[in-house]
Amino acid sequence: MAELLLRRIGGAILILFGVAAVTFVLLYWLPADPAVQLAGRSATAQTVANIRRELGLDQPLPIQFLTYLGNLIQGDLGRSYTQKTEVETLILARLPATLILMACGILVEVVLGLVFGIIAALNRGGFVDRAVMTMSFVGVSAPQFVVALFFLYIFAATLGWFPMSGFGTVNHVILPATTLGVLGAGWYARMVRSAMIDVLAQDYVRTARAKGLSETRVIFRHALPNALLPIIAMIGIDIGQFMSGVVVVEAVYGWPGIGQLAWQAIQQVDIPIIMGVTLTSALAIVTGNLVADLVAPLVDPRIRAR
Amino acid sequence: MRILREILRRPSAVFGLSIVLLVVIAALGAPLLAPFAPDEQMFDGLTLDGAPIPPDATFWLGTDTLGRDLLSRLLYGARTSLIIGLVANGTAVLIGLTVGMLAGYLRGPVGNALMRFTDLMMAFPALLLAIVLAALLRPSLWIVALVIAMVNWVQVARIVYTETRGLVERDFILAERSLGAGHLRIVALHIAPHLVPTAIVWGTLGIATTVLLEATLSFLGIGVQPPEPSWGNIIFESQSYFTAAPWLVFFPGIAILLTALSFNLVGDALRDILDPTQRGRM
Amino acid sequence: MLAPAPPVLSVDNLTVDALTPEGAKRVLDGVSFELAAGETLCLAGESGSGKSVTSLSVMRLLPKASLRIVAGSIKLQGRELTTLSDRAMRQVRGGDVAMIFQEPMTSLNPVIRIGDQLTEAIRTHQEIGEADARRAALAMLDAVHIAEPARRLTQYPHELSGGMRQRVMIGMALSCRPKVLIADEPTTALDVTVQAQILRLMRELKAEFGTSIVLITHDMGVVAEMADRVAVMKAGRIVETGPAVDVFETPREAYTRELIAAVPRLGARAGTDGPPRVTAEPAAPPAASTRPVLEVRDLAVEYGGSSGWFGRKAGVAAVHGVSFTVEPGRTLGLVGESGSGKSTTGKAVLGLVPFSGAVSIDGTAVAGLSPRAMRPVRRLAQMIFQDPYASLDPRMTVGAAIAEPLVIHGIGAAADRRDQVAELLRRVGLTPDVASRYPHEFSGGQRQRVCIARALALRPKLIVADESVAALDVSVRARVLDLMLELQETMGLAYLFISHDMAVVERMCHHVAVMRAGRIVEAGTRRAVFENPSDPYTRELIAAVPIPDPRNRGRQMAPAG
Amino acid sequence: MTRHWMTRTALAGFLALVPLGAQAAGDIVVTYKDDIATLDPAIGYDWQNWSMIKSLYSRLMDYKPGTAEPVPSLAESFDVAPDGLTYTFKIRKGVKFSNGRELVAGDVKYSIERAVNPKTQGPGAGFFGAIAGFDALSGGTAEGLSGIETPDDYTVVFKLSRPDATFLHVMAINFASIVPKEAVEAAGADFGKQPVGSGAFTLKEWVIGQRLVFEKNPNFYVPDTPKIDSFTVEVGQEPLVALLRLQKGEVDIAGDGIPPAKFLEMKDGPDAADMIVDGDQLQTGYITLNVKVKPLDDVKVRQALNHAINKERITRIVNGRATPANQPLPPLMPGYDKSYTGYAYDVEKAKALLAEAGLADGFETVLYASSTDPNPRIAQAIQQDLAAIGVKAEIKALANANVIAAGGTEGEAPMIWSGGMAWIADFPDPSNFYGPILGCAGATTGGWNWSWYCNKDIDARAIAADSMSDPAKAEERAKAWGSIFTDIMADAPWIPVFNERRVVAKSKRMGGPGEIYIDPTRVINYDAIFVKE
Repeated sequence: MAELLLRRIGGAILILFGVAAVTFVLLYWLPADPAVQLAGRSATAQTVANIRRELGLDQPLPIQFLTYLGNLIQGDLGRSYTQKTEVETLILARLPATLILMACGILVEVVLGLVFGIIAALNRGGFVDRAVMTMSFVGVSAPQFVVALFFLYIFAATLGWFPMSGFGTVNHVILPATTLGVLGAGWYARMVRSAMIDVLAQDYVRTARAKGLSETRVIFRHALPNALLPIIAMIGIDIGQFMSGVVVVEAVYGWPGIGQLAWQAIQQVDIPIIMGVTLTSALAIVTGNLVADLVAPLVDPRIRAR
Repeated sequence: MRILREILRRPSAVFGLSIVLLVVIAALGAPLLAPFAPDEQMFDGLTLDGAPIPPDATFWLGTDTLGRDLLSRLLYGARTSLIIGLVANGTAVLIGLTVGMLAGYLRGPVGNALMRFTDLMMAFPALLLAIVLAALLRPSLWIVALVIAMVNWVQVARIVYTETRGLVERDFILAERSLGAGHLRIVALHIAPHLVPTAIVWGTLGIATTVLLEATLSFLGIGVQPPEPSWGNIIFESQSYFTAAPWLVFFPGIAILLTALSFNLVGDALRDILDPTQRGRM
Repeated sequence: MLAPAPPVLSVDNLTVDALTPEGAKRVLDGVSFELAAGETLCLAGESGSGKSVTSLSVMRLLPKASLRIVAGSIKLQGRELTTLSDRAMRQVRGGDVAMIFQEPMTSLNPVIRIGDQLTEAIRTHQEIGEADARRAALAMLDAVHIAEPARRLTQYPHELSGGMRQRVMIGMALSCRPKVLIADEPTTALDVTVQAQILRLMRELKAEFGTSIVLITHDMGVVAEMADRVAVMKAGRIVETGPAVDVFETPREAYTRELIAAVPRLGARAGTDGPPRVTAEPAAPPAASTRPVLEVRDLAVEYGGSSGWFGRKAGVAAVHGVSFTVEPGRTLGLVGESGSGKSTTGKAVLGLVPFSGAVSIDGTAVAGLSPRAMRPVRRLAQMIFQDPYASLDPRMTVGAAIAEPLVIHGIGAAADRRDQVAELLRRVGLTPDVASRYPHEFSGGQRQRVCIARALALRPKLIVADESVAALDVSVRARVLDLMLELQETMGLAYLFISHDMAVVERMCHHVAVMRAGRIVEAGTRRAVFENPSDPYTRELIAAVPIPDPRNRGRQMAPAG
Repeated sequence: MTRHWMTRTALAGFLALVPLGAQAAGDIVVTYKDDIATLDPAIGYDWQNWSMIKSLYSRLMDYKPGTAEPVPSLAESFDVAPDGLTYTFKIRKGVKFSNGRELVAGDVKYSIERAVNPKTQGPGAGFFGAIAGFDALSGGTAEGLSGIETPDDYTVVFKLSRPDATFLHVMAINFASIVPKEAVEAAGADFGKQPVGSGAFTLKEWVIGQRLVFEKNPNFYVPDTPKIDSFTVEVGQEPLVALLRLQKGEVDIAGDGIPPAKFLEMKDGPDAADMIVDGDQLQTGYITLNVKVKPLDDVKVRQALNHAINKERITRIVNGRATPANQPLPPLMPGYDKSYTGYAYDVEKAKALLAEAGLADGFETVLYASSTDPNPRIAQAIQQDLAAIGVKAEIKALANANVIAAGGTEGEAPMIWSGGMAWIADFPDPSNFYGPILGCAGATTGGWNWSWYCNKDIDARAIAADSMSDPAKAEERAKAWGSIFTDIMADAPWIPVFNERRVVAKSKRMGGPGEIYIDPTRVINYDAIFVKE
């Protein structure tokens, strides 16, 4: 177990390294010159050259990357070009908001997904099943920015039930989290349904029924825990989806998270922030998978044994 | 034929297929169907204050903020969506198939390296990667398609990889090996044909994802370049108007949703039909 | 004599339809039987005969979406079950009628501890506290002779062997002292030695708990071993019922006779050297002078080893130090229980898994040969797999499948190949016109014939047959075995015959090697091994095989260790 | 440690932000979409932080509120030598930094040297180019500016290497803000987040990504200033959302202005007069025509394009919040030539000019634009106008940084629509519209002269005009500049499109004349705005 954990962590670090390398190279090739950006419109060529030297941008790519890695290992993500602040400060300041949003989004999708998935599985082939499955595809097919704008228009601007934007109270989080969760809820409903159908066809479910257990007990005690196994792995993978989702959702709802930070940084070509956010997201994704790997044995004793 | 018959037995798939057909007709017939040129900024398309005109007898779906006919733009936008959907997703499926199949069949160092690369791509937040790539490559219709393909092949690769692994374990592949069949023969004749359903299913389902991603990129202003209409950039150009001129967000929004939904429904039905072991699942 | 007691369970005119997209299809057609108190009734029949549907109907566990009882009655001690409310039926299930299933590996919930699964069964039907239920569970595990019962309670199913799991299932089924125990193929998935133990346990417990048993099995040996009465099923009907001895000795129906005749009997070939002759070909002389077609020295195979980023990982040894030879025109039986390494050995011999040691086929050492250099050798040795469906590409016609080896090795033009395929199909007893069909259009036996035809296409000298008849029904199995013998006689084939079935091995082989845990524990002529086994494990294996003769019951119950 | 920090911040973030509905009379709320980048005066150079930096720090010079007239601020008085090369400032006594220390002449020298020092990476260094020793410091061969002397704690003397008519403006620009050395050194690179100044306000709190709270500086040396007790800047607010909140009274100033859709609705609303401030600013939106790219190297082609653009229609797209322009200088700028008519919208003439240039069938080109609304739309309108004379322009709508990069690369971008990056004057002097964007100095790699227009004669005239530092010659100097710009237009390196007016939305309770919300030198003049009782 400990060895497995070490291997996983080692793999995760390698992946992060790869993400850093790929992003770094991609950003290096960006046409925008950070020094020109920084120097501003009144700058002389001299100023631009000075800034380029100060930032080490005159160094060859491998040297720049090694320098970046060296700082990274010490937890230094560099300074934002535009905000003139440590990138880690900016990210840490905004991370809680994103984490809250993601946690609520995951809650929404898992709860909706479980409820509808189970309902559909139990009514397999029936009208309810078909209705739920079609609805789930509507959820999956709705672009988040459209959902966000629709929600804003209907629930905030027209009905006034929720604030249009901002951060701070439970009311603020409901629309963004729902927007974020709708897409996943569709997938989860389908996943849960198919996992439940699989599990309900298993011999041990027949055994449970043969014991004379009530249907509720069969479903919640015997079937559901087994059906959750693929779902847990899915939540881990989902973090990646969410990292993409927050860019859009935070932009539309003005949520002060790292998605907004990333979007601003991309528009301003603030490379240290883009690097930092990409790495943070990759870290979140890798950690999500890692946690899913670690949680799975808690639920499934068979994995524990390996 | 059998597939079509099977599809026609499923109401939701029939619905999906009809919308897909509508979108195809809109895309192909845009020059005939559109009442105006999609990029013609009409003098009477804006109020004197410069506000867009709500749906009326001349402009059935209203005009946009430059005084262009929204209906015409939506029809031409269907082309963009379809082209990107087909090209980007086709490329993604092709890359995914190749990588997944090679990794699944070869294993060893090459297979491992391919899979590690796929893992690496999985660790990228797709949208961020797409945004960076789009910024790097400077968007045009084809570049956007390419960017989406570069982001979307990963899922296909993972699925094909798992499937290939399963196929390689099957006895008939073992039987082929015992007969002395070469790798190329096994991959081309005994593995690839089994992946055709997957390719078809993802070729369809993936279009939905692709249409959504294109719309999102265009919504963020880094997708298809104006004045080429795309449902996403129509919303992007109009989003500040969404309370004042909701039709500018509503109609393209519905178009994106319906298109993605219909490809999803058709893809789902195809999965049902082509992969009987999966019947009634996902 | 007392008046005959009323039956515990009586099934009358039970009729079940399957709901298919094409409409209702009858799967049970007027099935009637009675089960007396303390009796063991065996429902015997081949796959698809409706045995399992019958038992699930009694439990009312038929999948609602696909199967429906359309007529008939099921009475448990006079109480009609078909119309019982769901709630009342739940009380019956597990309380009055309990059931155990074929697959002990999957019948227990993998994420719940054994103890919890047992106490759950007990507490569902008895108003007792958790502590009492645990005591009862412990007592049950003790009753089914599980070692260290207290520890088992805290374990998960995957930590137990198949035999232990089936014991747990039996314990769970009997924990509420049911009046009827339905056992659906309870030993089919188990090794023969474990099967013997489980059957013995069931008999023991039947006496101890006074339970009546409905035993469902396709294995006439098991029927003979267990049944008081037998009901033979075929295609959804009961074709014959009667006391076990009567059915075995004076079967009325032709089908029953066929079924019994098809069962290979261990010891049937006692006193002879080789397999029976099935053709008029002259018997080949013992091939002492020619070199062996297969020679294996110190073969070892390791599984799961890998070299990753973090150094080499040691694998699990599946086969170590195995040596044997196969003579031309002869059959070597490789026998052993699951996990003994016999299949791995078979695959290694053909270079399908990496191995160490020396293997030579018809004098050519194959270790370390490049794929190109291996190709001529491939023509000499072919393989037939256990599952004929899985070993045929479902997207290829059988004609193409049979021609595949010819294409791979570039033999003949397209027209020649067509002729050869036709010839091969005839050779294995199929008509040439089936060449254009797909595997799923064939029955299991026919598919295996196709696989044999494919293996023959290159005119090999050696065929590795890996459990080639295990998946087939007994009647079909006998015919395929005969075909294999015929081919050996007419074509001079050598077989490496891999099987877990002692009786089949006895029938087919000239030589036998017994494998256990990756090693050969005993090898020799068939006659020597079967008539004079020197290794205790071989003796145990032989003793555990049920004999399809109810009068000879319990012979194998001799304590074997 | 990290975890502890996170829970605390998350909780604080979640609990502390109670809805801001009813605030005290002297506290106002301002919203912006983007984060405030930095409050370091040597670095901050965008229109959000521009006005905040103005109010956090003080400078030797400042402007009369709402006007472009420089007046002494930190300086009690100043004196210019007749040759225009020596400026002597007397500093007000008793002015204190918010850290409690008195501001002295050494701080002025330190602050300006800091703004010029390449290590600071400040964008404003170039403004101080006239001070003696500038080249040595920016070239890295000196540590200070030899041209700044501090004979005593309350006197600063600037020696210039050449006359600079804009020098007083330069002393009022943000980059000339005075900072205390010890605070800068203590904060290191984070000074922009922990500013210490001597302006009308102090920064009380900065929750990154959420809000900044500025508090009145009770010791500010200007009497009765500021008028409000504090102002809170909330960031990450969509302009539209900010407007809705403003209408509900939760927000007092929507800093990003009014989105077009909302503008029409509000303009026609009953409270328009109270809530919309609409006024001119020193801004020109233009299209650069790259004189180094074929066929734009032909002046006839550039003139043709100038005739082709329907500026009226473009102003309609921005809902009339702009006035069509015909020359680089905005009307408010001294030197603006009212009599100049420029190139009229005349498709036929444009076609004729193209034909003269041998391009009767038009040509293909590329038009770059910022990807933020409404710039892609304006680019499309331009595109359609060009299409009318047969010029096919492909639009590349990119992030500003990428457009800037393309503009600063020789031969890369044929045409750029300047919107989103448009020139807003740093100070109200015509020279500010020349050097970097039309002069030879800017026509270099990484420069902002995206036309790559370089006319040595005009450069010489510009230097001559800038040397007229005698205030008495102001009129003459303005004239000189005016003719420079109209003469440039003869070469047509630009298509001036419009002068955008600045539109700010404020809550009804905010008082004062419009000028203090759209101050030409401050954007929002936080020192002057007040809440009506």
